[in-house]
Amino acid sequence: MSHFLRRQGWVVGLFALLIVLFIATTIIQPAYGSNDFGSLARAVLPYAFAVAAQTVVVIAGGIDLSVAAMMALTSVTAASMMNGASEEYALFVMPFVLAMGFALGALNGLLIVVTRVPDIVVTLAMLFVLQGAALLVLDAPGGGIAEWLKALISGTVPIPGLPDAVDAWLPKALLVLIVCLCVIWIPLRRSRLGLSIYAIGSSELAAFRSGVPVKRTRIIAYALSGLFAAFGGLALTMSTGIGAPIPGPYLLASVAAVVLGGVALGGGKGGLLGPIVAVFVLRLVRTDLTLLAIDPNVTAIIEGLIMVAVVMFGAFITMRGRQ
Amino acid sequence: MSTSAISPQSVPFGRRLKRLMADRPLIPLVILLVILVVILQILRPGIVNERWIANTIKFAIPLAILAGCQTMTMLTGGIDLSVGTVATISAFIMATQIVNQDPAVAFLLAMMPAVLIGLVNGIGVGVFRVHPLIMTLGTSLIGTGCLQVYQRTVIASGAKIPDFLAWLGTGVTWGFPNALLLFVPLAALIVFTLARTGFGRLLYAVGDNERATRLSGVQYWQVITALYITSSVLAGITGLLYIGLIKAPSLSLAEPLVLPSVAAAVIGGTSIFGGRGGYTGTIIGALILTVLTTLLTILQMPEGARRILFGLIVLFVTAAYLRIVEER
Amino acid sequence: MTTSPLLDASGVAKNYGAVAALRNASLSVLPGEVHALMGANGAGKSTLVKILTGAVPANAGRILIRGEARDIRSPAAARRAGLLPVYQEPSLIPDLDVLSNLRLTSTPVEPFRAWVRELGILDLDLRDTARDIPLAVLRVLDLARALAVEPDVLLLDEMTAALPANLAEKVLEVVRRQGDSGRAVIFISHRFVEISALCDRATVLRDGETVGVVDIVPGVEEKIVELMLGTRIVKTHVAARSAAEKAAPAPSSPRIAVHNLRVGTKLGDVSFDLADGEVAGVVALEGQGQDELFAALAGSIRPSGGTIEVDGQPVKFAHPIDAIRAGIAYVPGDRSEALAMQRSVRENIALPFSAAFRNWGPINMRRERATVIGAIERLQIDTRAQGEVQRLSGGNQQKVTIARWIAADARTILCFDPTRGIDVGTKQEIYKLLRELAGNGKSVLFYTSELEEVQRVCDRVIVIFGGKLVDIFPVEEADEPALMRAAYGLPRGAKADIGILADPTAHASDAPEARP
Amino acid sequence: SSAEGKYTIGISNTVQGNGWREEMVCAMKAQALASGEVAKLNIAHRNTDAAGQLEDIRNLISAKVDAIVVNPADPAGIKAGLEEATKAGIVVVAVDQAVTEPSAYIISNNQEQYAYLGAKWLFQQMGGKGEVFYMRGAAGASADSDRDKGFKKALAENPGVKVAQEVFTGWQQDQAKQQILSFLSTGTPFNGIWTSGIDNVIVDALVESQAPLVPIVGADNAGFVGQLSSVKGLVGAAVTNPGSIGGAGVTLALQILDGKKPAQQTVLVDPQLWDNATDEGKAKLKAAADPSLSPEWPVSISIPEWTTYTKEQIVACKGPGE
Ligand SMILES: Nc1ncnc2c1ncn2[C@@H]1O[C@H](COP(=O)(O)OP(=O)(O)OP(=O)(O)O)[C@@H](O)[C@H]1O
Ligand SMILES: Nc1ncnc2c1ncn2[C@@H]1O[C@H](COP(=O)(O)OP(=O)(O)OP(=O)(O)O)[C@@H](O)[C@H]1O
Ligand SMILES: [Mg+2]
Ligand SMILES: [Mg+2]
Repeated sequence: MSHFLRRQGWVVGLFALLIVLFIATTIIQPAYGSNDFGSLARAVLPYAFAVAAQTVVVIAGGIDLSVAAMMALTSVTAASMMNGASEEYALFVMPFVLAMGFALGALNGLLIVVTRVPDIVVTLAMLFVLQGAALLVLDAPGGGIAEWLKALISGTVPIPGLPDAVDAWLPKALLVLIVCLCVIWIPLRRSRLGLSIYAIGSSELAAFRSGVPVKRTRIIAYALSGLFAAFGGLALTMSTGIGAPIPGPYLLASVAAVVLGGVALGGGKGGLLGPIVAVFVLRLVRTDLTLLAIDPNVTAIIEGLIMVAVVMFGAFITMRGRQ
Repeated sequence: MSTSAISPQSVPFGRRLKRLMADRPLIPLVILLVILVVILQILRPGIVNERWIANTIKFAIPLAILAGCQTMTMLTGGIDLSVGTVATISAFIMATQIVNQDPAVAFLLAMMPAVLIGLVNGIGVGVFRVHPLIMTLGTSLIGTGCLQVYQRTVIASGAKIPDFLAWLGTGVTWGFPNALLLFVPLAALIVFTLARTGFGRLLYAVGDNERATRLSGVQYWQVITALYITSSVLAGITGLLYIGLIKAPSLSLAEPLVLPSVAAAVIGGTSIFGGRGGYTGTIIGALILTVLTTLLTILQMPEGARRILFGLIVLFVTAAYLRIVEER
Repeated sequence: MTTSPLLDASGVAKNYGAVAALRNASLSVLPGEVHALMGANGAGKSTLVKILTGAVPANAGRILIRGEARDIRSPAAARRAGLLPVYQEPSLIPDLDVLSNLRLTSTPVEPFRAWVRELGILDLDLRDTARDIPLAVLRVLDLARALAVEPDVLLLDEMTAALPANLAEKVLEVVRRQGDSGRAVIFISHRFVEISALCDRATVLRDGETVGVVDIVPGVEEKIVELMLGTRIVKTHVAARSAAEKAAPAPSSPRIAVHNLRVGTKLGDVSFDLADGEVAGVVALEGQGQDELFAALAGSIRPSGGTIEVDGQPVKFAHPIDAIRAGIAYVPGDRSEALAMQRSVRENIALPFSAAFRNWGPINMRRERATVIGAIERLQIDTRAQGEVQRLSGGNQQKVTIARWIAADARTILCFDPTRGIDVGTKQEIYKLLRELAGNGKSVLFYTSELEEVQRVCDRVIVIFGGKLVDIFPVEEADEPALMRAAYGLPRGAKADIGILADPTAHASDAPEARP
Repeated sequence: SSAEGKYTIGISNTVQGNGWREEMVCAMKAQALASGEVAKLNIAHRNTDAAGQLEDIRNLISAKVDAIVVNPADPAGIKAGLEEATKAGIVVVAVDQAVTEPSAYIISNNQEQYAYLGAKWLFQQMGGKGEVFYMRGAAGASADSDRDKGFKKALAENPGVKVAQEVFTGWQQDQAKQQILSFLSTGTPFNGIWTSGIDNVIVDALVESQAPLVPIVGADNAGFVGQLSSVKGLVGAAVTNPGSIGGAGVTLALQILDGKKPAQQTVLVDPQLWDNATDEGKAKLKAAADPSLSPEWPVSISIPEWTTYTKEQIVACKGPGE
């Protein structure tokens, strides 16, 4: 139990914060209901995938500045391929785009390993490359998407046996998120590969000496990041119905959520749950600020303050803990 | 048995050249810069003239100063993403306050947010040990928000670019941009600080091994706070220079310079993990990026292809440079 | 005996740029043998181990395993070939718990547990994160992890250097048994006691070349030292210090007075004095609170009780700078804790000069150069690779950590195991230096994990056990058996069997006991 | 202060820190205040994409506003959100750009026409032949591609005109200035400049580097409009692209809430062109010039028949209850 608390204390704290925020939300807007929660889940979706993409590489001791550009590229690719195509064609497009994300992520990793240029620089360069590629695919927002994909993240799932009142609080978007992340993350976390990813992030030298294939593991970590980013790109297209070649604000948001989620920049520590909860917290804060009709310029200040304050608080706790 | 030792005479020329470049990392950087200029000249014969050089320098200078902020913070293993916001705030306050205030007062008002943001960054990173990426990102968000609020209070009063700043930013004397009058001393000061002062030594040492510096009596928070304040003040000065160059205050004036400033420092050979690098390389890195931007602007190709090329060239330049320097 | 060698390496060479770490090294190990690899600091021992286990690629050389040529390109490949190293630095992944570390290397858990117990660690929780485990235990876990897969050849690089005597002893026992069971062990250590107690043969390296292979027989130490050092040093053993050297006039007030010092739960109630012109030894088993004592005196951690007086004035240190201002400098045992590895020797030595805010301005380069060169000469630091400290060998790095405080002219130096992993030649230099410092009126607090050093260097010896000061010996009475007993918390004069290291010569145990 | 209004209006905008958009938001606030019908404004104003705007719109739905005035990040991308809003009984008005959601009302600047008008004038000035420096906005933005259509249309009508160079300014002043200066240094001959509203820095650059002042088309930003009257030898035209369209959007929303539905779903505000080559244009420029405004702000701070606030009100940038 003490092990659990020591390791998951931060995540538990974040959960508590999230619950407090939910309570605050219902106080601000007593009519806050399952529909609104569904909106939240849909808003979270692209951010969650972006943050998952970032988390994997940060745990592996790197950073990926090309996350948002990768989402833009995969999103425009999906949207332009599905534009005007049949509904079934989407069945082919989905895996294709995911594979593309995986491959481009692997390319990121390969470039880092081969050129030995620091990851932050390689992914910065790739940010421009992917952005350029997105512009070549679609030079303005556009494209389309199969209806069933759109439907996949709107509404709720009627689960037999559960009362409707409970069903209503299970938006499809949330389930899609949970399924996609769990299918990849849980087996990964338990596998040797997962351990290797933590190992190279924690100490590359020690990992190498423990027989971990450091280069291969790094490439795979970036490939997974690309895969999650591709999920994010698809999520964007699924929610907007189009592809937009200009990357959204997902890069900085993903870094911020990773840190808020208790994953140390520098690698080796943390998990995926924390950052995902952090995304929910950040989105819910945004909702509350809108509900409160706060001056929009002040919201930027508040969001910055929350980020700085929470991280400072975390730093303060660890300092106290060390003494 | 010791005959297996390598004797210096037998080293082939190619290796010697490489070793020379490795020992003087500036040489390959300058060569890269020259290559880019030559390519430019081939693509557009006649472009490399006095006026073009002056323009390139004018635009490279603000980038180089901001990259100086990155260089110094990166030496300690940090980064300062708030420089764009700080520069923008200083520029905006200067342009709006000069309307009703004495220039000296306007200058002080313009530098105040810079010092404040630097102080907060420094305390966050140095005392609370928040990761610099997050800390400076957070303060830049806060700064932007404050600037937007401030902006609304001065819409009515309008803005003006002080003549002196315009002269400094855009003027050219005997073919030399006036901005060099600010930049040359500033760059000399940075280079001197890094190489020959206690503070500079500490930046390298702290970035290399913070625990060791602590045992030697170094107070981390002091160094880091001083560093981030310095960085912010430099960014503020850049903002003033930049507003003189662009002559249009906007709420996102210097933001586009942030990522290139990081890239310039890295291309110039500063390690983002700390402890290694210098400012002269960074200056050339800034020039390389500026020339590269021009090069890509005049190429007739779709914007997407242009960006792809930009990314690839930055990657290639950094990789080639690392290859050369690591050959030791 | 015509057994064919298990491992046979020859002509191994390795250059790091201009530095030749290995020129022409060879090493041949027979089954059932514990084979010592010896050499001065920087001779290339660690480099050879890294090459044999695929951690760094060699520039030249041939490696045969059971007579077959093998090209070992990675630690994983070495594992498959049956070669398992324990490197000089811990190799558990710091952020993973022990169990995950085992899974990562596919180490069977039960044998590992058994070995850990065998090696004398009884209360290990496999869910502990490696980062939270003390260094000495980590080293033992590294060893247990290697043992658990039953390697044919075990390579131990200064395995015992950071271990307290009680753990070191267990390690030696286990290693000896490995040899007996037909496997081979390559054992690197700078401690002759261990070599003679354990090894069958020794290969000696000098400047990257194998200069001899000798059988370990009584009295071979002289020969090994000669091989190791070449013409560098002739004298190997320092006789007990001359009376003149000992003459430290008793000063009226102590330089440092510690009263009832307490630090957290680790150190409780320690009081002693340190005088000017004195070297006071500290002896303790691993983790008895000596780390906390030094850290508190150095201003790295705050004591939870008691007082420290410097020159008669009570002091409270909040940061090492406060201690340094009071003239107290700390040299940690772990070099990587004290050095900026990518910076030059000069910058490392001059680091304290720039520490205080008022010294952040321009540096007087001429004056600094003179001071630094003075310190370098005084410690005879090998400055061929001075551009970056990380390229110096371990011993020379250690000297830089001390040189810094010689240059800064600190009045009191707290040396925490400064001879850990240092060759005999360098050790002698350090002993001499510490005595010289005392002769110049400085004071030194000297913790060592090698008991034989105590009588060569110290004027008095403080023994700590379980966070309490158990005894203060005058140097004459501080022979190894007596110290060992005290270190185990036994009262002076008691007799008990405390293992092979306490009395390496077997007959020492009936030497007359010192009585208070 | 005046909380006697009865409606709550939500606003969603996805570009922050750009003079045009800031003016748009201020116009919305000023109009809400001037109308006296609005109790509270609920503004979501940040840099984000279509998905982020969907989030904001849904938050506004949760906040139970009566109407949403939105400047869409993309015409098609926020369809789902707007549809949900309509279903929730909320009046939806899109300003500045059209949206594809049929239930939404649109009051928009005609971006294609904006570009066409300016380019046509420019090519006429150039005598129907020569080289034009084409300075676009942000690559991949829908307003930019709409304008590109207008520009290409005018180009097709003037086969003698060639594009000497096409660049994307990203609607950033500093990038635009660096681009024009680099271009000038290449010595490439050119006879006209079309800009996507980043204009005053271009004139500055021409003046600074003593380059020939070729005809130039920009937007009705205060800085540029001032230059058109003050810079000697400068021939140019400002095409109106009023940020005050935001205020018009609020007016339209209030009309609908009050039961006065417009005849059509879409109201287009066509741009005007003020050039300094004709006396008529000069007079218009003179009337519009407003040196007290921030140079990035469009001078057309009001739209007759659609906005009722005073200049003081929009400059104060305060909404009801502030
Ligand atoms: N990564 C490196 N780069 C450059 N030189 C190195 C590197 N590693 C070791 N050396 C050099 O190689 C030589 C041999 O070093 P090695 O660590 O093998 O010595 P050692 O015999 O293990 O010494 P010690 O007893 O001090 O541990 C030294 O001169 C050292 O400076
Ligand atoms: N840059 C330097 N180069 C060489 N020696 C130095 C340097 N700085 C200081 N020293 C020497 O180190 C010792 C301590 O100097 P330091 O400047 O740290 O002392 P301080 O406590 O700051 O003294 P003060 O109060 O005089 O400034 C002196 O013997 C001095 O000569
Ligand atoms: Mg070694
Ligand atoms: Mg001094």
